[in-house]
Amino acid sequence: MSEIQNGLGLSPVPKSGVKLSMKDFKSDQEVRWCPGCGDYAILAAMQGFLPELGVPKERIVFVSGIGCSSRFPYYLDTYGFHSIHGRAPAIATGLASSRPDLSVWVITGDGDGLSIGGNHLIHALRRNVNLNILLFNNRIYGLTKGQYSPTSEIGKITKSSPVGSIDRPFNPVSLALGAEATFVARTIDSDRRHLQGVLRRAAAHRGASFVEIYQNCPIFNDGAFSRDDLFREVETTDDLGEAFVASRVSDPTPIGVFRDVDRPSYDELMADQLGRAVQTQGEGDLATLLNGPDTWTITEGSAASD
Amino acid sequence: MSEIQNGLGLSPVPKSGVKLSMKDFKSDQEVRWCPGCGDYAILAAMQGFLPELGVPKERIVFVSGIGCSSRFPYYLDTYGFHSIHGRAPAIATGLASSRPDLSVWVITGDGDGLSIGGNHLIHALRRNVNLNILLFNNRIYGLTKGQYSPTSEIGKITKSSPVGSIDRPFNPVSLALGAEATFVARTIDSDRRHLQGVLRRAAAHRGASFVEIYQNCPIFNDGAFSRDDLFREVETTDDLGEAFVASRVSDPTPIGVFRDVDRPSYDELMADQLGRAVQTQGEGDLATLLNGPDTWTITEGSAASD
Amino acid sequence: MKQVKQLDRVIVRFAGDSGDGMQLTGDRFTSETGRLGNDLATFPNFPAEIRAPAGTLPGVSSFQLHFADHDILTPGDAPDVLVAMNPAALRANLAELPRGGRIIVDTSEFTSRNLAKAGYGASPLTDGSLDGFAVSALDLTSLTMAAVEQFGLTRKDAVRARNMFALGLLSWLFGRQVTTTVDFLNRRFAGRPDVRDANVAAFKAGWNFGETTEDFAVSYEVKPARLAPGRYRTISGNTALALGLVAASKRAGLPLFLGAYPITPASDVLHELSKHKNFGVRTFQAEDEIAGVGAALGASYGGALGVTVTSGPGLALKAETIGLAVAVELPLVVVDVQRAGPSTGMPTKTEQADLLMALFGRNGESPVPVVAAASPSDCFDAAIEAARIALKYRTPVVLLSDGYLANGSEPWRIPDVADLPDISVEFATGPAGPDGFLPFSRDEETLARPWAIPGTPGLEHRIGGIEKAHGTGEISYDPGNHDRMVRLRQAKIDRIDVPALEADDPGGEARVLVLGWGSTQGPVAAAVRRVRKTGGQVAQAHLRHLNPLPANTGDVLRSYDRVLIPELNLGQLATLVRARYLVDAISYTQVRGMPFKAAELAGVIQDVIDSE
Amino acid sequence: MKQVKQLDRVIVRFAGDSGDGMQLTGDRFTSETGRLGNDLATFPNFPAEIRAPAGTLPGVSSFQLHFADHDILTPGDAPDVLVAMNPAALRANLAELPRGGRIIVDTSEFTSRNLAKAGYGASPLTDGSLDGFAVSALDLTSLTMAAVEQFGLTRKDAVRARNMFALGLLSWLFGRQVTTTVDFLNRRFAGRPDVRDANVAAFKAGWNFGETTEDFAVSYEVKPARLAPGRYRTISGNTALALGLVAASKRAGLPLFLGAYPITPASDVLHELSKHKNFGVRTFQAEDEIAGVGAALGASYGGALGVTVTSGPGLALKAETIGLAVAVELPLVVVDVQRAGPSTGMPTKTEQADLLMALFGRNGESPVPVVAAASPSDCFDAAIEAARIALKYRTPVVLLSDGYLANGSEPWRIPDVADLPDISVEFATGPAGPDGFLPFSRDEETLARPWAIPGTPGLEHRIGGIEKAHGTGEISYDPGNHDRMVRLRQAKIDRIDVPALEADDPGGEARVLVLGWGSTQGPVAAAVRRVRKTGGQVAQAHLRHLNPLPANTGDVLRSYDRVLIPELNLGQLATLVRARYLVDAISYTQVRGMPFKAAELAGVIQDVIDSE
Ligand SMILES: Cc1ncc(C[n+]2csc(CCOP(=O)(O)OP(=O)(O)O)c2C)c(N)n1
Ligand SMILES: Cc1ncc(C[n+]2csc(CCOP(=O)(O)OP(=O)(O)O)c2C)c(N)n1
Ligand code: SF4
Ligand code: SF4
Ligand SMILES: [Mg+2]
Ligand SMILES: [Mg+2]
Repeated sequence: MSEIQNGLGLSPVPKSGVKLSMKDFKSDQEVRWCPGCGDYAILAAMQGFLPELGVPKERIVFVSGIGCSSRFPYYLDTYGFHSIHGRAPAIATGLASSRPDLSVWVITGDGDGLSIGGNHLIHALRRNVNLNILLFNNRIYGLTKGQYSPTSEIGKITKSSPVGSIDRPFNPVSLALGAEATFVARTIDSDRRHLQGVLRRAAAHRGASFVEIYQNCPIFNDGAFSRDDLFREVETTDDLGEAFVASRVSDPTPIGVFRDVDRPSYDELMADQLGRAVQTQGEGDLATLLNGPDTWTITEGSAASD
Repeated sequence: MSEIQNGLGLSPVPKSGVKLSMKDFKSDQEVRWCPGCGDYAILAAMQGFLPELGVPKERIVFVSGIGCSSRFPYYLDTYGFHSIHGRAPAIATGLASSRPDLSVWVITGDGDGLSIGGNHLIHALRRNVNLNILLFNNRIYGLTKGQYSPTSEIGKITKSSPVGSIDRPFNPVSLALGAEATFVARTIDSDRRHLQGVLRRAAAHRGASFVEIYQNCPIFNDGAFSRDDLFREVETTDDLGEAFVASRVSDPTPIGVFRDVDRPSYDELMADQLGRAVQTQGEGDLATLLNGPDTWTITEGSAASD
Repeated sequence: MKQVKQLDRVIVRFAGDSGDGMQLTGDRFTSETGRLGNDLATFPNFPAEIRAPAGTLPGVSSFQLHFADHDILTPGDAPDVLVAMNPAALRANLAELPRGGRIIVDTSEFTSRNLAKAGYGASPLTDGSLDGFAVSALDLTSLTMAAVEQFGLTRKDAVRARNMFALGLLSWLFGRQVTTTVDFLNRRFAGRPDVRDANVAAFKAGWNFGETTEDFAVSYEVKPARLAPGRYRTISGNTALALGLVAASKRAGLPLFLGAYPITPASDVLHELSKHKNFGVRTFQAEDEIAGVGAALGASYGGALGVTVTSGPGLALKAETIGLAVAVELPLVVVDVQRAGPSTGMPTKTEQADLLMALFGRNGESPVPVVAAASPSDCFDAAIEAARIALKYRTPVVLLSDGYLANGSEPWRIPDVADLPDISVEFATGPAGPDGFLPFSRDEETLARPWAIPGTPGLEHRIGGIEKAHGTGEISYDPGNHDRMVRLRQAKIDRIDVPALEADDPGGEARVLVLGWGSTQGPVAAAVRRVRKTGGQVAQAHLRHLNPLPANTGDVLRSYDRVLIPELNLGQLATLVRARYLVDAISYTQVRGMPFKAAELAGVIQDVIDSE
Repeated sequence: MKQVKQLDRVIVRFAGDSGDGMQLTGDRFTSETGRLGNDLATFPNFPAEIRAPAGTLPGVSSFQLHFADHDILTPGDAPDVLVAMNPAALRANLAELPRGGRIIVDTSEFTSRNLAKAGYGASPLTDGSLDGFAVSALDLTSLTMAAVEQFGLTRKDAVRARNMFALGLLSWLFGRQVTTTVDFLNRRFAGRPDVRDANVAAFKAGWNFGETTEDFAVSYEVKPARLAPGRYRTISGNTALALGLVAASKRAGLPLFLGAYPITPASDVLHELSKHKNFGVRTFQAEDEIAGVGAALGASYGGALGVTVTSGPGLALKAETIGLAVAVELPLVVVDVQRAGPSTGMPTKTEQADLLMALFGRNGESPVPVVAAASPSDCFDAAIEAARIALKYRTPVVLLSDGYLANGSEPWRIPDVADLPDISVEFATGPAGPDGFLPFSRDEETLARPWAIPGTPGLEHRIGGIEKAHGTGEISYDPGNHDRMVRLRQAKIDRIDVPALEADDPGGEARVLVLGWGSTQGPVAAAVRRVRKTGGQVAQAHLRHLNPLPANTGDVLRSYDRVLIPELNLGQLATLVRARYLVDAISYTQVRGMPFKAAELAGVIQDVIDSE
């Protein structure tokens, strides 16, 4: 297991002194998904992958929304924040842009990330906030027991669409590219090597990395993706148009990294402005600030302006 | 002035018996924008264009959010709903999907439609709700007196970004295409012919028509677009990838209709399902519904199941 | 024939793993019970939405049914019979079973692995810890497997029919019919003949087991209750609410438009309504709660009965849009099926802690009427009442239900459609008067404004969330106009016609009044009944309208020495009542995610009486 | 030299078109006034955010300044001097000018076109309607044009300097310095020399005009007030609030992170804070209010002082996330600069109608402390106090300001940095104890939980919005645990250390208490002073902490026969106080988008006294 080049993606994050193993990343919480849920595979892949980061556990944070997928953070012995529905990218933006020393991961679902949270997602992407955003796409609302989601196919019969959904689904990769994300990828729960390969590249990318993970929900949408589907590895490009065109292909389904391009990340830009302010104006002095440009002094009974 | 082919876009909307003129569409409200605001030109273009629709005034509804641009409905003598910030596409979705006999227009700004309202926008587009969505893009928050918006260029100096914005802007056309909008166009406030031409095609398209209108805000972002900029007419395509690639070109700026493709609109699909339900199950009978499948009868002191 | 013993009431609880089909079993038993003419009430209690691992305590799902030969008010405090499909189910429920109660367990599940999962050191079946209970330790699994052998199912599918064996046994025990459940199973599993046959066989085997083996010496009979004559069904709160909305739409003559985003425990209202497209019902699953209420408001603007349904976190998100509806004065029904909070809280558990949010959770002075359903079947009437107010007064109305009502069920005397209130309204029609159309003029009696929908010639007008001039509706920043409009909007809500509050005090000598609202109605009434049985004098009253409160509320409250308000929150109605009437109401609260128990509440009432 | 008359106080109102620069003029006059040692208070009053057409009534913008030789409490009810730059400005403001008041108008603007725009049939300058006022009808435009001729400006730019001519004239009239304003203009227009020179010239011309012409026979002097010794500046509420947040960050030793979405009248806090990057202040302009508060909470989680600032509609949107902060118990400051509602309402107008939303506007039992600023400069201290509570108790805190405080200004004695409270907190440090780290264990005194930020080795843990087990913080659906946690969260807020409520009753014989909160402090105090002047006995008290209320509040209220609560809403504090203390408080309310007038309020107080 080789360590990720700590050059780009994790540059401001301190390195771990000791070598960590998969087991170090397992929390003491009982994992609670249905038997056969694809989330187990993703969790195992993640736990297996995290040691590669070479980052101490306490520098890693998982932020999630609400959904089956969003329970993910409980099972990792890192810092974790299981927040509210759809808001993880927003919360993580505050964390990542003020704490460049952390490796921040967002875990979301197709409902959490594309339905209620769609706006926060595209804004985090355009801002290039230093996050690794993993969208577990099972094309269904799992936690609420099976309604169609923004990635369910037209005609899908679910509890809330008894004669078939009429909503044209998003292609999450196309949408992310439409938001000009700097790193966009797709992978599958059932192919651990591929999944870990994509995680590796996502982590290496500094800025917002968006990864759609096809995930099977055996209870409410079994077989939405299967090993028998045809998948083809895309070629990574930094050209947005090309990547978008690649995302439109459907048979075989393209997987892999569609786009990977280097742009300053949001925290860097923010820190730069703060740094430059100190350089040009000096460290802020509170007394000077409170005084402002225009003061006067009152001594016993008299006023004189300064 | 020729009438729009009432074939596609307005098919379920009754035609006007009388010929209407520009003046019929002016409301009695005093127009309140700053002198020189691009909104005046758009309003005049719209008032001049509406008679072409051939639709009676009472069948036209303008729904807007909040912003300078969102005051638009007050100045048109049609039905109008000046709602709350960012929510116009959602409100209009309820209206348009239950009232196919109306021509529904959404007026929004770059803040209203892409910042707080970004999610409703992309969802209305993917669902292909029968709306004409006009996004007045002045690359600034006008109404709140000048903060940068999601379309402001990096480095823009505004009240809230005194040393320059660090947020990479959206390209509204790319974003709409990423959401797989069926009709996507761009035009400019200052070119009335072009603007009206695009409005004509947007109205003719049934389903969601998205039109970005470059609009000058002389007060807070003067000259963001100028007549001297180079513009080039795009070729309309129904291919999403091609349209997206076209949207990535920047110099000269492409204007015109990027994509125009025919897909069933949301209200049609919804009405179809209702119609089919009546066909297969008959008009709903309330008594039958209340009874449900399993009842029993109690006469004085006794129970017997039916 | 075995002996048949008469009972006046029984409480049965089915408990098992989330995957054991306890809810289905309970539902089925409930249907049969209703059919026999018993009065009944149910309490399904399931774990978090997500499935906990099989066999663990967090994975236990239960269904309690209370049935009787007289009218009953709650699903009962403590079960008489507990069916426990595995050790975890036994452990999670045993504490509530009174000594002497009957326990039916599946011995095959009491493996050391399962015992460990449930946290048992030794098997409770053998370590004496069940002494004092009437335990029927049966190998339900093997019995079921034997019964379904012939259908060649997988072991997994065969074992799955265990719940039907248990249902058969209980059906025998309480004299339920066989045929109707068989019919039901035939319908339910029509598409999978092997599963259908196995379930039927398991069910019959269970029944026969009771009839033939010696484990069960007597069976029981609970005579039909003297319910009012009529046609009945059992109904859950969420179903009743959905049907009430359809009925309201029909009785208003307006199409129903539901804009909603799924959320526990409200999603079933969306599910139910999405089935009734032949009633012209449009259901729109929105991208979030804000879009759900927005679309509903847009549909109302277009002349539909716009409805949105959600639970607490969703209501919080809808606040701004409800405020817009207050400002533009359009009808809108906002259903909040409350769950335990704050924040995500405990989504599958009940609570009444959204009352003050419903009343005050918006910026500015933004009054909305609030109606609260009192029982599962009352959700039907409450929905019609909410729609009536919304339409008549052109206002958003919050309808409060909760997880307990939503999933609980009871017999419902099906109303005659013709007896349902006529809640039709008139749209404004053109042409406009000499001063033009005045969208913010008001009806003298109701203060409602005219509702002119797009498509009406001559009434073209603009509305919005900015303050509007009285009458014309034009944007107005005039100080006096704003003050006037704020007070007019408040007055419109204050004068809504709600029925007077009725206190029930048969003895006429009570000094203590118990005031309930929403789903506490059943527990309060049951507790009051207990107190009265032991000679206590106590009055009760129930608030269905929380805003406006009935005009006589203050008078009623002040005519008692003490007012006790039990609530599943920290005293929200008490806050309201104290502020309004300066009555020193005693607040008794529990926030356990569970309904009150009648016995406990009776004790509290008695204490108040005694302290008088 | 002309005659100089002494006055003890003066109220000046500048009124003109939105484009006329009245706010700048007022601000400048304010600075000079502060510099002279007068006490002062200002009230800027501008139209809707959008520019109305020039010359119309909705386009009128005004700025009122009250200055005195003694301490004053409000910007004053009615102006003594009205500067009206056009007919609309005259018409919109004349009603508030008492007979005998002085009016300065620009005659060149009284064209028939402009008169018509303002709705005047005939010119008020000539039709006698200004009889009884002291009118100075001057051709300000021509005078200005003449003064700036030499700089070769366009006519438009030249006319724009009119406001400086007026400022010069007023500066002469009240004996303000010339040099400091000239310096200011030189700084302000440094980049555009022609505009700079024209403005300076116009200003000086105005001053000289007063000095030389016969229109003005006397000038006035208002002696310095006896303010406490110290260094002063004028400060608006929004600036004070922003500086308070920076100070809180410094005194807490934590970086400040602001997540905000622009909204009137709160945006200036964002603007101000975005300037102070050299203090390590991060400002994040979010995509909406929800993202703003979410990012602030995320930053708090990471160990920053997370703050979000908004107005009413935005607070409604933030409710769900504030609920999350309640559940995860992290510090967060939520600023609501209230404006007139409901819905969009009147964004530039003031109101106090978000109090109950701040208290109750979230699902479930979700208690948050609420602090309300009392005056523009108090926004500074209130911000520090809100941050102190948030940090110490690990809780979101709502800080209420309003449009009146936000834009109004007053002299502020600049505090010594060393005198500011130390509000530093300690993060939890590893390693965890023998039972592992317990993120939901509690401090015995404060009930606050440990704050362990990411990056702390050994304290890795998970938090979330689902109910958590006491101590461990693991997900828990246990009924008893939920009840306990709900009550613990409430108890934590209830025991926050807030100072006792102090009643001011110099005579010691008052039977009536006036209770204020937030921005009513000034008007209430001014009204009380008036009543006392005429011999009335009245006590006053002011609530700065709305949750928890000071422990002695009930005692204070009950020691008076009558309690009067004036509010700019329909009685929200009254509701709270009545519910809590069963005190039959009298609610006096106005919702006009304007602060109370002291005279009016004095009348109301007197009526209550008289009715005793
Ligand atoms: C504000 C709010 N609205 C709705 C819900 C209910 N809810 C919880 S998860 C979820 C969708 C889950 O779908 P997805 O994000 O695809 O996750 P999955 O369970 O499929 O992994 C919904 C609607 C909620 N918890 N909060
Ligand atoms: C919920 C809410 N948040 C914020 C605001 C304040 N606000 C009003 S309009 C606006 C942005 C306007 O920008 P844009 O949409 O680009 O419209 P423009 O004024 O430029 O036409 C903002 C932030 C509001 N009215 N409501
Ligand atoms: S419902 Fe589906 S997604 Fe959720 S845990 Fe079960 S299998 Fe996984
Ligand atoms: S601020 Fe800008 S966008 Fe708004 S009305 Fe003025 S010029 Fe137009
Ligand atoms: Mg999903
Ligand atoms: Mg804009």
